[in-house]
Amino acid sequence: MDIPEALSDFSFVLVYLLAAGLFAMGPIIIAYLIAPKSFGATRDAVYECGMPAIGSAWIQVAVIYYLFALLFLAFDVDVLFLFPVLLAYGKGYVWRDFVEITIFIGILSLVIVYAWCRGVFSWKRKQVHP
Amino acid sequence: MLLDSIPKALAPLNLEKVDPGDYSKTGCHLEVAATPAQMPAVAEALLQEGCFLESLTAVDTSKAAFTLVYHFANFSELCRTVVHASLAKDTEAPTISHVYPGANWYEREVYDLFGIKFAGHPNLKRLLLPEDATIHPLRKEFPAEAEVKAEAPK
Amino acid sequence: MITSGIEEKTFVLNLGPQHPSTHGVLRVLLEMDGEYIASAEPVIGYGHRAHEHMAENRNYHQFLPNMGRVDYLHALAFNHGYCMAVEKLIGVTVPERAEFIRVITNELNRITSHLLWFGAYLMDLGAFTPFLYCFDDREHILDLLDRITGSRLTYCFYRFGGVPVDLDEDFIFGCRAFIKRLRSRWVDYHNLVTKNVIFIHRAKGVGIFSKEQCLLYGITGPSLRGSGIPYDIRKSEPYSAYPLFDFKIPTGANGDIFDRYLVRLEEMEQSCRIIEQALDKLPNGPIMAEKVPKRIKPAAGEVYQAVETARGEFGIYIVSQGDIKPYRIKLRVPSFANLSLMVESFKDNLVADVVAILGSIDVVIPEIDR
Amino acid sequence: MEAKTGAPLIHLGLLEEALNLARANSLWPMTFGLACCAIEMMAAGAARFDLDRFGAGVFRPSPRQSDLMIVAGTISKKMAPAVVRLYEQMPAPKWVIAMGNCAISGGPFYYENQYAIVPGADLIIPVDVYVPGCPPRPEGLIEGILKLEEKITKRGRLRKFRDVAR
Repeated sequence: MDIPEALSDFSFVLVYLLAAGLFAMGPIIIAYLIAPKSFGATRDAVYECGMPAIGSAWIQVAVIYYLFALLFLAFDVDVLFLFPVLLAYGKGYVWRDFVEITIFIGILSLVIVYAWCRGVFSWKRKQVHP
Repeated sequence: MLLDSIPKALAPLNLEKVDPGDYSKTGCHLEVAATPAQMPAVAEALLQEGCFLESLTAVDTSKAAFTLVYHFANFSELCRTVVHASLAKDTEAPTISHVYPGANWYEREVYDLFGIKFAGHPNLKRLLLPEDATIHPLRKEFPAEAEVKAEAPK
Repeated sequence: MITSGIEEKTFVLNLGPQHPSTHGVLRVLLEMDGEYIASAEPVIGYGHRAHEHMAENRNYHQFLPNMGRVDYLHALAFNHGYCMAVEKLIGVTVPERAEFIRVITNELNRITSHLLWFGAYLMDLGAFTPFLYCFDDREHILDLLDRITGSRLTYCFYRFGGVPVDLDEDFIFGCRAFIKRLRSRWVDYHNLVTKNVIFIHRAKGVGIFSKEQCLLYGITGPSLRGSGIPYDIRKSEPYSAYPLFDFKIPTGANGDIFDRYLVRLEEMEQSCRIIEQALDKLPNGPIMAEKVPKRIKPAAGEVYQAVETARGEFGIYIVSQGDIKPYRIKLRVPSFANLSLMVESFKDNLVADVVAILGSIDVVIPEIDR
Repeated sequence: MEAKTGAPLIHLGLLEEALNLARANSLWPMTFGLACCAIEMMAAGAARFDLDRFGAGVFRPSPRQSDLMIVAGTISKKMAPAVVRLYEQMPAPKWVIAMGNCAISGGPFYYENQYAIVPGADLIIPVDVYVPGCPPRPEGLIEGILKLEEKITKRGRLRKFRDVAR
């Protein structure tokens, strides 16, 4: 039975995924095969300056780190939207595309301006003067 | 002049000996002999005079006694006082770390190397040797005390 | 505000023995909440090599090489202190030319120590280039000192009663050329670092030592002079040939990292001045005292000799009971007292500042652990 | 002290030789200065003696990214567990250079009643090359690294210079 036209296109996607997977896993597999193994009691332990780590790192961390994570997320998604723009850039009206991207990125960078004014980026030193 | 204001300050404590030393031979201007119990008072008096604790150490002088040696000097004026306090073995000496916080580590080191305990010390633990060490190396009877073979730690 | 029983937890971090910014094997247990330090406890002893125990079963000559290995950055000052203490015990006076040679080599060694601190400290703060600049200068001094002492780092050059090797013309010419070259480098150092905005923001107003803290903890050396107290053993308790030279004691205004940095740079300049004056007024004459006893057997007694090293006051306290071996030697090392202030000065600082403050007091770990 | 590195699963002679040539010429030492020898190691890494000529100048602070541990200084008994831990946390293939007399045999600090130091790094970790000296001059450390390269590639790099001199 022949594969319907629409489905055969998906074979390319399959091959593409397989190649990507191999490309990623390849070095790991090769390294596993040809690299010498190192073994020792504390080989997999956390490296902390040669000392066993004290307590666990999964604790209540200060909230300011959460703000940094949000800022990163905003710009990560922003890059996602730029990919399609990349393909269509410069085909038609170059100036129009340029203005649109600057507006898009400008609005997003308002986040940083706001965070800067609210002092998220300045680490206040608790001045201790005896 | 510190040379006479320090003896005046130490007079009320009626210490054993407070007399000028021979600087060219021993490097100290004032030599004081006191008992360990009087040490916090001596430290307090010298702090009022503006002296800083230069060094605090112990000497295993005889079978029966250690000698605690304190050196005090002054930033603005050249006057070094050395205080000797002989301490019978296995007795405790009072700490002076509440007067001079710098003495905290000195006393921990003396405890670590000599085994002299300091009463009232905030956290008297070993400073230089590993926590599980059992020896006090600078005591004169040290090598016989624990047969130490310089081999890899098990 | 719902707290639902989540109490504020702190995170314990090892600024451990193997860490690029601890200049050796110092471990600091940092208890942190977020970026701020709740409490810091330095743990030392990883470099303990039992110098004082070795002193008790060696005679006076055999303990001399140890002195170069206690503080290997300014080894000649430790040699100087030990030799002067023993000379006081056995009553030997050193001829004048030997004193001059001791001062010249001592000051050269102080410059190498400050140069190395300059390179290593700025590498802690993230700048790699000054490290290469200062090691280049340092190699010139090491060539000079290598010519007459024979070693590059752990010097064992002074003897009881004088100096074994005399300076020759090449050394004096090399010294003058080196000082001229080093003076031309100050412009680079100041442009490269002192006017660097990042360094200024990381150094100004951080890690302030107040005068009371310095008095209570017994801080000495550039760390103390950064807080404005001009206490320098070469001036306040003149020894060797230092009274014959005039040099300034640089002090800082408010005791932060920037002041300590400037004090050390200025001290290098003062050391150059001392060396120049010593080279100009170098008297000729013997370099070794006539009758130095072959076997050192000092009378019973004790001596305390203080000497100014690059990190502060090194005091050596020798108790002798008339034996050829010292009964007890106590080495009062400057970094031991300087580091004990860290427990108090790290509190409520950022983690990045901990590295900056630790580097600014220029610690050498085997010197602390002895 | 037996080396704690297992042989690879697939062992191809030619491939091993090529890999060893690459490994030998890009040794990444771990900054692990214990005492005086650390200063001479820094001098070897600086401008005049320049370890980078042999590809060994990239000093990595963490053992995870380094394949050469230069034990530069005295190993005190308090530090010994940390040295062993750091060695085990280094990925294979890894090598150790014992720099200075203290790392070789306790050096000037070894005597009858020494209570504080481990006399020699080879009591706790396997050592490949010993560089004597107290401290060894930077040229000595560079010769040690060339000797290590010879040991890795089993081909004479140092010997070539020596033959020329003879």
